[in-house]
Amino acid sequence: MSSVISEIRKDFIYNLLLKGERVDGRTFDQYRDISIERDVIRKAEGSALVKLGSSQVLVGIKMQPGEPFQDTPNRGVIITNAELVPLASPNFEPGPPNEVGIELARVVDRGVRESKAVDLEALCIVPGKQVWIIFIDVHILDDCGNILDAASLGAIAALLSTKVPASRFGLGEDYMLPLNDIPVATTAIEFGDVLMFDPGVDEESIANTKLTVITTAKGEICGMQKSGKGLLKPEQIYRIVDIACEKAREIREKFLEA
Amino acid sequence: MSSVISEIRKDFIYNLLLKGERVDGRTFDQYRDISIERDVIRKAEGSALVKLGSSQVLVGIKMQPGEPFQDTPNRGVIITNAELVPLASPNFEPGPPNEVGIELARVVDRGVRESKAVDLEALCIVPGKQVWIIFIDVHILDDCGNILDAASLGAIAALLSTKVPASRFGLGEDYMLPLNDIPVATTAIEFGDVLMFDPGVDEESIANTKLTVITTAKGEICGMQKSGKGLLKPEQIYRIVDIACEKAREIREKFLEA
Amino acid sequence: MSSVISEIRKDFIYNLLLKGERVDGRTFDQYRDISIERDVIRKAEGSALVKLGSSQVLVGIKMQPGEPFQDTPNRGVIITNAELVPLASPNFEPGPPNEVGIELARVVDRGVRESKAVDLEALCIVPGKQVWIIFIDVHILDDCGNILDAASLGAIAALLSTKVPASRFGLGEDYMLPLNDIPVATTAIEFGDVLMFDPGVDEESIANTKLTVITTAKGEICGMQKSGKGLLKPEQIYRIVDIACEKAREIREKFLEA
Amino acid sequence: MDKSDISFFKDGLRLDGRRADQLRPIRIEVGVLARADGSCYIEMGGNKVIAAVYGPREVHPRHLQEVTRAIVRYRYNMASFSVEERKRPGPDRRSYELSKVSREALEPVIMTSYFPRSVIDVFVEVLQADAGTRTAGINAAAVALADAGIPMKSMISSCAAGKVADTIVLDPMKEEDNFGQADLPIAMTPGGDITLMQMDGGLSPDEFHQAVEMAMKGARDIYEMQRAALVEKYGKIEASTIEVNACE
Amino acid sequence: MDKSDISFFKDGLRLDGRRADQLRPIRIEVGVLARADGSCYIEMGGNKVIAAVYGPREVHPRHLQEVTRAIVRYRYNMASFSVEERKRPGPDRRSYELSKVSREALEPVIMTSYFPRSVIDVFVEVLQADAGTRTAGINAAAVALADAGIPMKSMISSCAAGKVADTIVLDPMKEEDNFGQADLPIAMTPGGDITLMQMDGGLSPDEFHQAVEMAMKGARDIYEMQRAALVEKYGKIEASTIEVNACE
Amino acid sequence: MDKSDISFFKDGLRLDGRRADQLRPIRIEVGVLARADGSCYIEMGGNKVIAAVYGPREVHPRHLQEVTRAIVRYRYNMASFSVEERKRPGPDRRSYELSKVSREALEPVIMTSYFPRSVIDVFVEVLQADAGTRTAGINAAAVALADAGIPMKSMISSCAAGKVADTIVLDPMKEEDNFGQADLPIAMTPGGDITLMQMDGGLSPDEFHQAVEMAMKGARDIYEMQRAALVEKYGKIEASTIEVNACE
Repeated sequence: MSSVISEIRKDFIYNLLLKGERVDGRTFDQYRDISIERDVIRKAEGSALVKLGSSQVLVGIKMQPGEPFQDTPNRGVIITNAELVPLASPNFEPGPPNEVGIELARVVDRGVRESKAVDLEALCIVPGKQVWIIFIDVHILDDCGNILDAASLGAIAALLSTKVPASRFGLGEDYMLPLNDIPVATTAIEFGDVLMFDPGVDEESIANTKLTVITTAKGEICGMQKSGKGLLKPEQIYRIVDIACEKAREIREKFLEA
Repeated sequence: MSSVISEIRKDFIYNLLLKGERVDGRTFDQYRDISIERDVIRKAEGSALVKLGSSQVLVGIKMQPGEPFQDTPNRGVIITNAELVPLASPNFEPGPPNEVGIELARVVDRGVRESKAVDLEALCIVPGKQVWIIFIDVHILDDCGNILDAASLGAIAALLSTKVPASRFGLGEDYMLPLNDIPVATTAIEFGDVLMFDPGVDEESIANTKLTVITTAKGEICGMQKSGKGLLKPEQIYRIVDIACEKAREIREKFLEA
Repeated sequence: MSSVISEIRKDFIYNLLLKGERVDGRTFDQYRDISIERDVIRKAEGSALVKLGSSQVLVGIKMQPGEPFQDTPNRGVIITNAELVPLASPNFEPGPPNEVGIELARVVDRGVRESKAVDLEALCIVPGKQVWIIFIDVHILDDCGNILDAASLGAIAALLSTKVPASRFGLGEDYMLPLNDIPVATTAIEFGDVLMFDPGVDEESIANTKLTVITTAKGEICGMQKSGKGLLKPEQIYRIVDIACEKAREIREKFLEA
Repeated sequence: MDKSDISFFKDGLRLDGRRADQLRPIRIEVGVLARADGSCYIEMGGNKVIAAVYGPREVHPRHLQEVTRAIVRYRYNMASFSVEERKRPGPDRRSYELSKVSREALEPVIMTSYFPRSVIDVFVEVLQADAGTRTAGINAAAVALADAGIPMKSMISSCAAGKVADTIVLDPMKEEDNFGQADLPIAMTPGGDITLMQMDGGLSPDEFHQAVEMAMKGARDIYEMQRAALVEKYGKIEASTIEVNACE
Repeated sequence: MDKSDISFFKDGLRLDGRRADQLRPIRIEVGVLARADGSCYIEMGGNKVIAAVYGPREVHPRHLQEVTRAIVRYRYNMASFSVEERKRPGPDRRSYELSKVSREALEPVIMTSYFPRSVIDVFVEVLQADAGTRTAGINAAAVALADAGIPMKSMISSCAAGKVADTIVLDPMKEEDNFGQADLPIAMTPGGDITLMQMDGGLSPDEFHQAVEMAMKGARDIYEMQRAALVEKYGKIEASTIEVNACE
Repeated sequence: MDKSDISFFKDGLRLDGRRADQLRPIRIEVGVLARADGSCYIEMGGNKVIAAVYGPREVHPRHLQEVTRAIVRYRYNMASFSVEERKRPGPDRRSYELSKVSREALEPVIMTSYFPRSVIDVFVEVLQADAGTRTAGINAAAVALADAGIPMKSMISSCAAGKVADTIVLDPMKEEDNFGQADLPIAMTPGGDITLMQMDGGLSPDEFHQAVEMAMKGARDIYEMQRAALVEKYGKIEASTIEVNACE
């Protein structure tokens, strides 16, 4: 049944595409409206509600002192987790994260970690004994497509609003978490040789291949992930990277450095 | 199949009820025979085997020193667990506790905790570091109805027989666990506008609604739980509370203060 | 379907057996070719790849300092684990060890433990605080029958090649793990009143009963396990024990004491 | 911190300035999610809770199907960041119990016999917790069910009463819940039939009566707000249809 | 405590006054549970074990069904409070192994071909443990199967032998098990066919023979007690029918 | 250890004597397992990886079946002893992600529509790890698929490039991976279509181009070795059939 619907839908989207159009009238490299609301959860150290079109993602940051990893005794720890709760989509099921949720969390984590946005060495409290642990918890509320970009935006926006809760743990006064970079993830799908950015949920369901590119404020690529059971030509990848850099710059300037 | 049987059974019970009768000849507020045998498990710090009619529940108490919760550094810890092992009923399945088992354990726990039967502050060994942990383990052996009341009875009876194993942990001489109260849980079901106490397994299976009321020796209500997908009028609730207080007093005097 | 095949196969094997023959031409108490390659995994403290006919089992040993058990404060700890990964057989499934994998690990463990091959007291670092923990990890690669004997062989062969990684943990120089004994497990199946040693995978699938006997270099029996839903006469057991002692001696001399 | 260190009342008013029988500020928004069949966002004091309804839809796994009616599932879940000390993701014993009693608070009014072999899924996410998340969740879930067009005999409204400093109070907030003497959450139909009843702490029978009456009064007020929120989305006429649906 | 600190014998008798070849006191009660199809309570020394049988009944999940016979499931479980140091609830590796070998000790005598596509469930709860819980569990389970009316080719009786202070002893108790030199539990039919055989420790082939013979002698004595318990419940005539059922 | 403490190059060569664009030694063996339908063992530098393919075969559980094509499952698993610090058995988050992207690297070339309602299972065991286990696993899995006779549009070959000391290098080993500046594993068809693309670290767009080209060059060389290994097992004629199968 669902595959019949998806076949019809696929034809419809494909026919539009031949005319150079998308279901919601956007151009191929156009993002849906973005809104970012910070500090929405008072109980969290930092938080952000991101809306990307109708997609909604809430990210909360919690911090607490804990033990460092043995091989990085002087560095704080980042733990990123994503809950694809069944409230957000008929396709999500209750239970521990499946491979889709795990991949999402790991790619969000990759952006934060590889951009070196958080100065982990500044999060050392007692070398080898006690460091700050940052929990980045991604809570998907409404999956109308491209929740990965929304979650990545949410993570960095929430970190930008994060106050280190030092006083609660008797470790001095609270202070804003210092950030060194603002990574932005940009995702495109490939369908019928066309590349479409910021795919909606229907576009995602028909595409075989998706590529996410995470770029830093300095213009470097700090993370990538191809997903889906399709393939990409190298030129397609290079083209996605070029556009991704540009889109990320726009999003960063407009929403995050404000 | 089972729903056919239950329809016939339902009619049978309902017709009796119209005549003011119950399947086993009891009056609506009459309990089945109760027997409580204490100290049946030598390896436990305290134990009790409760028979409520044919229902059988064994409760064992284990104690060991451990860390207090951060927000109650000077208080002992109570952990209540219930195993609805498949030996006890064709309806129980192997595996971790399901919501029925969890609810049962939590309501038993509520009675012990909210009645302040156990003086948790007396269970502090080293403030902030070491306190006594009391494990109340409820093992259902035969579910012939109303195992919640039986389990609650078993928990308090087992606590009444509990010897703190101080010497085993090099913490002085063993002594009887001091108790401040004797909470008793009393459960009624509603069916066809009639309230029946201490329901048997058949009566439980036809009822939509169940209400458990836990009362203390001082005559206070210290815990309540409505369960089942039905509703109750406030007057019905008040009436159950009144009878519950009376029944609990009888049970307490007859079986627990002895 | 599979049960039809197995019925035909069963008849075939049974008819051979009436003629005193086995499917691969062996005599009833003959083992398949054995090869043992040690130190195949550089990252492990010790390792061995055992081939028993086409069956392949890889065993790796890892060691690390850790806490002793409370009741044996001056002894090292052995933890044996077996992964029946789905790569090794169409009958194995992904997921945590099932009862077959658990039984295999526990019988391998029994051989090592009960033969007192490892001097656990020599593995104490700080009495009551820190001891060496030995992880014996059995990785089945190809299950062509009798993986229990292969795994047991692999475990002791890997232990024989194990270097205690003291320097990695700042505990002095590395040294070879001293061993006191060389236990060998020998397995026979019963089928149609005939006893067959080192069963192949087909022979295993038709047999109801299997008996494993583990013997030490001193000629003592240090472990046994009957498995399968059949029965054995005492005389059959005694006969298996006699042959097992002899076979184990051959295997020990030829492959392990070399 | 100890009970004795807290004074719950100042000049006859509570720590947050409320009277004993006053609700915290409530905000209800209907239809806040695009994917769900029905949804509702609620703020009750510091609680921020969102509910979604999916269904009636097919049951997986099959063996849970009921031949004569829809089954109802309810999943109460707290976001990791919703509380002071981070909560590990996934259900714990408390959330299993709350899911069960919340489901049983709604089932009496859902016309499950209309949808044999189906499931109606109710998902409640607590985004910020401040005492009273179960009642907030039930209130949001009931509105989300209406928003999803699930036929109901009536609305369900939920509210707690508590006892602090020997006084019965309505809708306890965090401090009152943590250091109070009793907590009594209920849920009910507009007609006053009780579908959720839990209690812990210590109440004399008289105090119990008083607390039940006060909680029922609170629930009645919440009912008006639920109704208003549905009217705001569906307009007067449609909402009255819902109401016809929603009143026996 | 160390082996060398213990003297297992005094004046030729064991720590609890038994001779080397003597069983601990045994008490067997048939039909102790109302819900189960068959049940049995056993005390063997300090062990208190209860077994219940359900079935033959439908198999869930379906894919476990066998077309030509009933499957048998056996679940050995220890109550948290059954041992000195509280055991975490739920199965561990030891209980998985014991469940497997115990099931395989009983399956040879159960007429599973009478009940294709069904399951016979055997549940064993150890309420108090004192060495020998697996043998106690098998003894109780075999009686519970008979009590449930499951057709069996014969009874199964189980007993262990051990080696302490270089002496072979029957039915080791906790101290002998913890600090002894070998443990050898068996199960068998009254006809002497072995259905459970495990061993750990160290035995010469001669000692092994001696231990097997002693354990078989113990199992034969237990068989008489199992039979007596069934006779007590079912009376002589019926019990002989069971026995006919239960002897090849 | 800190990045700054390491010099990755000496006299223009890497720590293990390789040039920047040189692969580690590779050894490929086809058909190393008897039970699996296809299998392959690979050594890439210090990595020792084995892959097995089972299928097409029936899908369990049934509801995972696809009506029009075979589903592909891929399980990447590390042996506990494959790494310096013992890994707990069982999948972790990393292995779930690697399993997903590896499956998606192979699916584009598998003719799944030939086998509706079936499953093709690919199991990859990492026996010794030394940076590059995912690429080694994909290389072995692709050969194992061919060995199992699964129809494929083409072979898949996988290789990583990295950045160390501001230099783009091919096929990074452990030290380069741990303390390097970027890691970029790809997989591709002989025709140059990319089926796996991941990256972490920091690369300018120019460096990115350079790294992709270098990784593709490495993958092309690996393809020749995969082909040679299949030829060695199947002989020239048969292998060319595989190749026909394996080239669009």
